[in-house]
Amino acid sequence: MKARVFVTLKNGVLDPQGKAIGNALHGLGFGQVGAVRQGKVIDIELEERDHAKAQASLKDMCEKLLANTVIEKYEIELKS
Amino acid sequence: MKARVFVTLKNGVLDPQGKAIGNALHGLGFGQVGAVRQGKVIDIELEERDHAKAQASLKDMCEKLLANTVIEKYEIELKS
Amino acid sequence: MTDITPQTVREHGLSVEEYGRIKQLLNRDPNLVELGVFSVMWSEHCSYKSTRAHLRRLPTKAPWVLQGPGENAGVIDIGDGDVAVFKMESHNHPSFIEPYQGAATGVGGIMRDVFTMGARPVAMMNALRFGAPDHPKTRHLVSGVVSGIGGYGNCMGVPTVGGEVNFHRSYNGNILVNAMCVGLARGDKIFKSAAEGAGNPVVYIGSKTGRDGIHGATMASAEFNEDSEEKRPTVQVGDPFTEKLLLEACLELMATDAIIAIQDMGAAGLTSSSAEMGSKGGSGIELDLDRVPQREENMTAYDMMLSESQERMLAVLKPGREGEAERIFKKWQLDFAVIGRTTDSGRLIVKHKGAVVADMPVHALSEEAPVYNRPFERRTPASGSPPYDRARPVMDSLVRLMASPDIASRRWVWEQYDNTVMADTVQRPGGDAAVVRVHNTDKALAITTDVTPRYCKADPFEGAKQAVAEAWRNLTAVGATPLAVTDNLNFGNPEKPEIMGEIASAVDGIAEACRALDFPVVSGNCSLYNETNGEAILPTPAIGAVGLLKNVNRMATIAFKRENDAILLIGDTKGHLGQSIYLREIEGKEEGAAPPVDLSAERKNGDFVRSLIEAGKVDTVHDLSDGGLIVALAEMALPTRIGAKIALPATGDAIAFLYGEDQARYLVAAADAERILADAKAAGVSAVLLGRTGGDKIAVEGAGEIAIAALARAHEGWFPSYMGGTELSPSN
Amino acid sequence: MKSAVVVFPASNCDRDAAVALEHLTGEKPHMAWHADTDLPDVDLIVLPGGFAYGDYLRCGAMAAQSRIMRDVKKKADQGVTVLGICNGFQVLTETGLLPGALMRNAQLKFVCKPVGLEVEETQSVFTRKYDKGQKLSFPVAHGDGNYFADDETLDRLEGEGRVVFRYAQGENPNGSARNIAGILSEKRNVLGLMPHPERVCDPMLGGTDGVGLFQSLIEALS
Ligand SMILES: Nc1ncnc2c1ncn2[C@@H]1O[C@H](COP(=O)(O)OP(=O)(O)O)[C@@H](O)[C@H]1O
Ligand SMILES: [Mg+2]
Repeated sequence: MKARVFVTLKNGVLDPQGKAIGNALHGLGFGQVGAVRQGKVIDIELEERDHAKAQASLKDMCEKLLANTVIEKYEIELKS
Repeated sequence: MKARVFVTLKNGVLDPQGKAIGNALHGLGFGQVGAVRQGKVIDIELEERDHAKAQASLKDMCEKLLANTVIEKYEIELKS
Repeated sequence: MTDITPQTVREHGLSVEEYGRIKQLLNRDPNLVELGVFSVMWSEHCSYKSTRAHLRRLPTKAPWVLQGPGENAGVIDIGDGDVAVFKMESHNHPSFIEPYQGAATGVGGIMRDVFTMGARPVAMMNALRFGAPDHPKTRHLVSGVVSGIGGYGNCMGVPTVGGEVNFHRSYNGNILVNAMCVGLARGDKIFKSAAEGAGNPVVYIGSKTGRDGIHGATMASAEFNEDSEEKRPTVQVGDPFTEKLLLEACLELMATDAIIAIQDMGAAGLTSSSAEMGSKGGSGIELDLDRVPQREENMTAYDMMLSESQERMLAVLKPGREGEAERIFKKWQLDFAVIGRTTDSGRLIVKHKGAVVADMPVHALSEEAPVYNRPFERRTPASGSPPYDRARPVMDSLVRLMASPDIASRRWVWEQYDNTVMADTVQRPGGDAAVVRVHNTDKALAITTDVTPRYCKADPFEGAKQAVAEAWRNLTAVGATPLAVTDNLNFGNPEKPEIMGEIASAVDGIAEACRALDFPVVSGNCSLYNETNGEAILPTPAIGAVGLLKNVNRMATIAFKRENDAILLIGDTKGHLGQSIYLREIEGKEEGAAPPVDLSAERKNGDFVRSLIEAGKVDTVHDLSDGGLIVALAEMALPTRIGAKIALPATGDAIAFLYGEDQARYLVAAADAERILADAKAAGVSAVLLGRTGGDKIAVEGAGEIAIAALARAHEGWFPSYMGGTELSPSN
Repeated sequence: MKSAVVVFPASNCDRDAAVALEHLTGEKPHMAWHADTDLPDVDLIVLPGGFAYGDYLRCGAMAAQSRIMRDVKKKADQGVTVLGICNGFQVLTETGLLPGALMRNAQLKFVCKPVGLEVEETQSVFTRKYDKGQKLSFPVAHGDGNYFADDETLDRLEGEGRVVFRYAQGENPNGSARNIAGILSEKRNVLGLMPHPERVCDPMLGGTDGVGLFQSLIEALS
C-alpha cells in the first residue's frame, strides 16, 4: 500500500517560506498569485493490506514523529 | 482557484531526508514501512477562473521557480 | 554487450587517437564498461592531461612539507608532532546547474579528501566567483551556493571561517565554487592511498551506490553550450548527516592499525578510487560488484563503476581485520562490505553476476593516461597607466567603493556559515586571514584564499604572482609564518592556445612567487573548460594558503584598538592605478598594466611586519589590496568605529596615492611610532608615519573627510539590499 | 558537580560543551551515547548543539525519539537539571520537556553571529550568578531558532518567570515570539536556549559571558 502524508503549518502559524515564494512569484510576473503556503509531503510505502490498520498506524506515525502538532497539522491519503 | 503543487525528488535521486525518516520510523517500531521519500507541497491561491490558463501558469511557475528540474519533478493539482 | 561505435567513443569525451591508444593498451577493443572506466580516468578532471606537464614546474618541497601533491591532500608539519592537512577543490559546473546541491557536495568532497588522510577537518574556506550582479541568474546562484555551503558545513560541525566573493560578467555562465578544507592530525597517523600487497580485503564504506552523477567527471571536463542546461546532466545530492557519520567512523577506524590504504570516492567513484589505489600501490584489484551496497535496482556494472554517489570511501585493510572495521561502521549506521581484494596481477578486474565485465591493466588507467603538450600562446601583458579625472572628490569615491560589489562587506554570506563551532576560531571572517587555534594548545593556523582575476586577465604571470603574494601577505598580517599553498586553477578551454597560454603563464607566476617566498604548493586542483558559447572566464588561479602562529597571544587584527595610535604605512607607494578597483568602479575602465609584484620587497616588508607582531610591538595590521590605502584605512576603522586622521606625503597625486594598488604594503597602528620607524630603518624597509587614530571620521588633510557611520552604511548595505527579497533557499 | 553530555550521531557541539564543563568544573563530563539506555547519576545533563540526526524532517524530532532520551525524560521528571543548547533546546521541545516549538528562522537563513541578550530571570540554577537585566553577548548559530508558542503559553511562561533570556531590543536573530531566547520548564530544572554559552567561556574566542551560566550551575549543584 502507498500512503501520502501532508504536513503543513496550522492556520495562524506564520509561514515565511510560503510568503517568500509568493513574493518571488510576484517578482516573476505572476500577478494572479494570492496566498502561498508551503508544507511537506511524505510518501510512504507500507507492507499492509488492511486499509483501516494502515490508516491507524499512519496516524500514529504522524503523532509520534512526522508532525509536530504544536505548529503543524497533517492529512493522510491512502492509495490502494 | 486553489492549486496544490508537489515538488519531489526524481526517482533515483538520493533523498537523505526520506531515508532518515524511514530509519526513524523503523526505530519506532513501524516495521511495515518500506521506502520513504520526502518532498514539498505548495498551496497556491490563484485569481484565475480559466482552468487551462491556471494550469499553464502553474507549469510555468514550477519550471521557473518552484522546482529545479535537474533533480526534482512536480505535479500540479487544481481544485475547483 | 553494446557495440562501441565512433559515436559512443565521442559521447565518452574520448578522441579518436585516445580510443586507438586504449585499444593498443588492451590489445583488443574495450567493452562498454571498460570504455566508461577509461573515459573517466582519462578525463581532464582525473588525468590533468592538459596541465600535468605544466604543474611539474611548481615548487613542492620544503623541510616542513610531509606530503606534497599526489595524495588526497597536502600535509605540512606544524611542530610538536602535529600536522596540517589541506586542499582546495572546485565544484563549478554542478553548482551552476544546481547551486545548493552543487556547492554542498563540493564541500562534502573536499572534506573527504582531508579526513581520508586521517585528519579531523577544523576549518573550511570558499572562494566564489559569480556573474555580474545585474545578470538575471546571479542572485539565485549566490543564494543557492551560500546556503549549500552552509547547509553542508554547518551540519558537519566544521567552522567555515572565510573565503572570497567576486562578481564579474565573465562568470555569467560559469560560476566558480572553490572550497578548501584544513584538517589537523598527528604526523605519525597519516593515511595514504597506496594499496600495497596482495590478498588484502578491499572494503566499501559509507552510503549506498545509486545512479548519481554518472559522467560527472566527464561533464566537468567539457565546455558548456546553450543547450547543456536542457540536457541537464545528473547532479548529486549531498547527505551531510551521513558524511558526519563517515567522518567519525573513519577516524575511529584510523585509531586502530587495521588500515593499509584508504581513499575517498570522489569524481568517478569506484573507478578512480580503485584504479588510483592499485596504481599507487603497484598492485592489482579485483572487485565483485554484486557485493556493492546498492540503492537502486538493476544497476549495471557500468552504472556502479561510474556512479558518483557521495559519502563513500574505499579502504584496503589488513587481512582478518574486517570484523573489527565492520563493528565500527555498524555502530555509525553505515554500509560496510568487503567488495574485493588486492592482487599481484597489476590488473583491475571487475566481476558482476558471475562474469568478468572488465579487465584492464591498472597502469593503463593512470600512468598511461594521455599527457598533452597543448600548443600555447603567451599573451602580451596589458600595459600603461590609463588617464583619470584628477579633480574628482576623493571621499565621494571612497563611499562608492565601499558599497561596490567587490568591496562591500560579505557579512551577508559569512553569517550563514557557522564560523565558531569547535570553539577554536580566534579570528572570524572579516580580517586578513582566519585564525583557528590548534585545539588545546597556544598555537594556531592562519588560513586565507586569494586571487585577483582582473590582474590575471591583464597579465597572467604577474597576476598569478600577485595571488600568491597576497595570500602570503594576508597570513603575515595576522602574525603567522606562511607555510604552504594549495591552488585551484580555474580557466577556460585549454584546447585554445590563448587559454593554454594563460595557464602556462599563471603556473610560472605561481612557481616564481612560491619559490621566492618559500611557500611550496602541496596540493591543488584544476578546473578547465569554464566557457560558455566560446567566452572564457577571467583566468582565476585561486590560491589557498596556511600559516602558523606559534603563539596565538601574539596576533594582529585589522581593527583599530585605541585612540591616538600612530598609523604607519609600510612599503613603497608609486600610485599604481592600472587594473585597480578605483579605475573600474569610478572611471569605468578595466585597463592598464596589472600592478607589478616585487617579491623581494614582499618578503622584506612582510618579514618586518611579522617581526613587529611577534615582538608584541604591534597588534593592528592590515595589508593593502583592492582599493588601496584609503579602503584599507576605512576597513580598519569600521569594526570599532575608531576614526583616523592622516596627511598625504608631499609628493604625487592624492587619488593615485590613496587608491593605487601597489603591492607589498601594510598599514600598522601602534602607540609608539618612533620605535617602529627606527626598526624599519634598521631593516631597510620603507615606513612613513601617516597620522593617528581617533574621532569618528576618516580625514585626509587636503582631500576631505567622511563620517565612519556613512562608510559603514555603504559597506554593510550593499549585500543585504542586493540579496533582499530573494531569500528562497532551494532546499528543505 | 557531575555532568553528562548526550552525544547524538551528528551532535557537533558536544566537544565544545565538554571543554567548557571540564574547564570550569575541573571534572570531565560523562559522554553519553544516544543508543545507551541510561545515564549515570549526574547533577547536570547537557544536550549539546549540532544536528543530532541530520535534523531532517524537523530539528530535534528524531533525537527526541532516541533511546537515551527516555532516560533523560525520566531524570528530568525526577528533578535532575537539564541544559539544552541550540539543537538541545530543539530536542527538549520535541520531547515535550519544554513547551512550544522552534521553527525555521523568519528570514529563512542560517544565522551565525554574536547577539545581545538580557538576563530576565535570576531565580534559577542556571542564572543565579547573573544580575537581573544584565546584558550579555552570546553567539547564535542556527537555522531553526524561531520560538513559537500560543499566546496562552507565552503568557504563562512570562507570568511564571520562566523566560530566562531574551534577545536584546533589535537583536532578535530569528523572529522568536516576544524575543524569547531561553525558557525554563515548569519545575525550573530544565533550560533550553538557542544561543551558545559554551562558545563564550574563553577570552580568546570573543568573550566570557557564558561563564556565569556554568558557575551558576556549579554553585547550585555542587
Ligand atoms: N593545480 C594543482 N597544483 C598542485 N597540485 C595539483 C593541482 N591540481 C591537482 N593537483 C594534485 O593532483 C592530485 C590529484 O588531484 P585530484 O584528482 O583533484 O584529487 P582527488 O581525486 O583526491 O580530489 C592531488 O594530489 C592534487 O593535490
Ligand atoms: Mg581524493
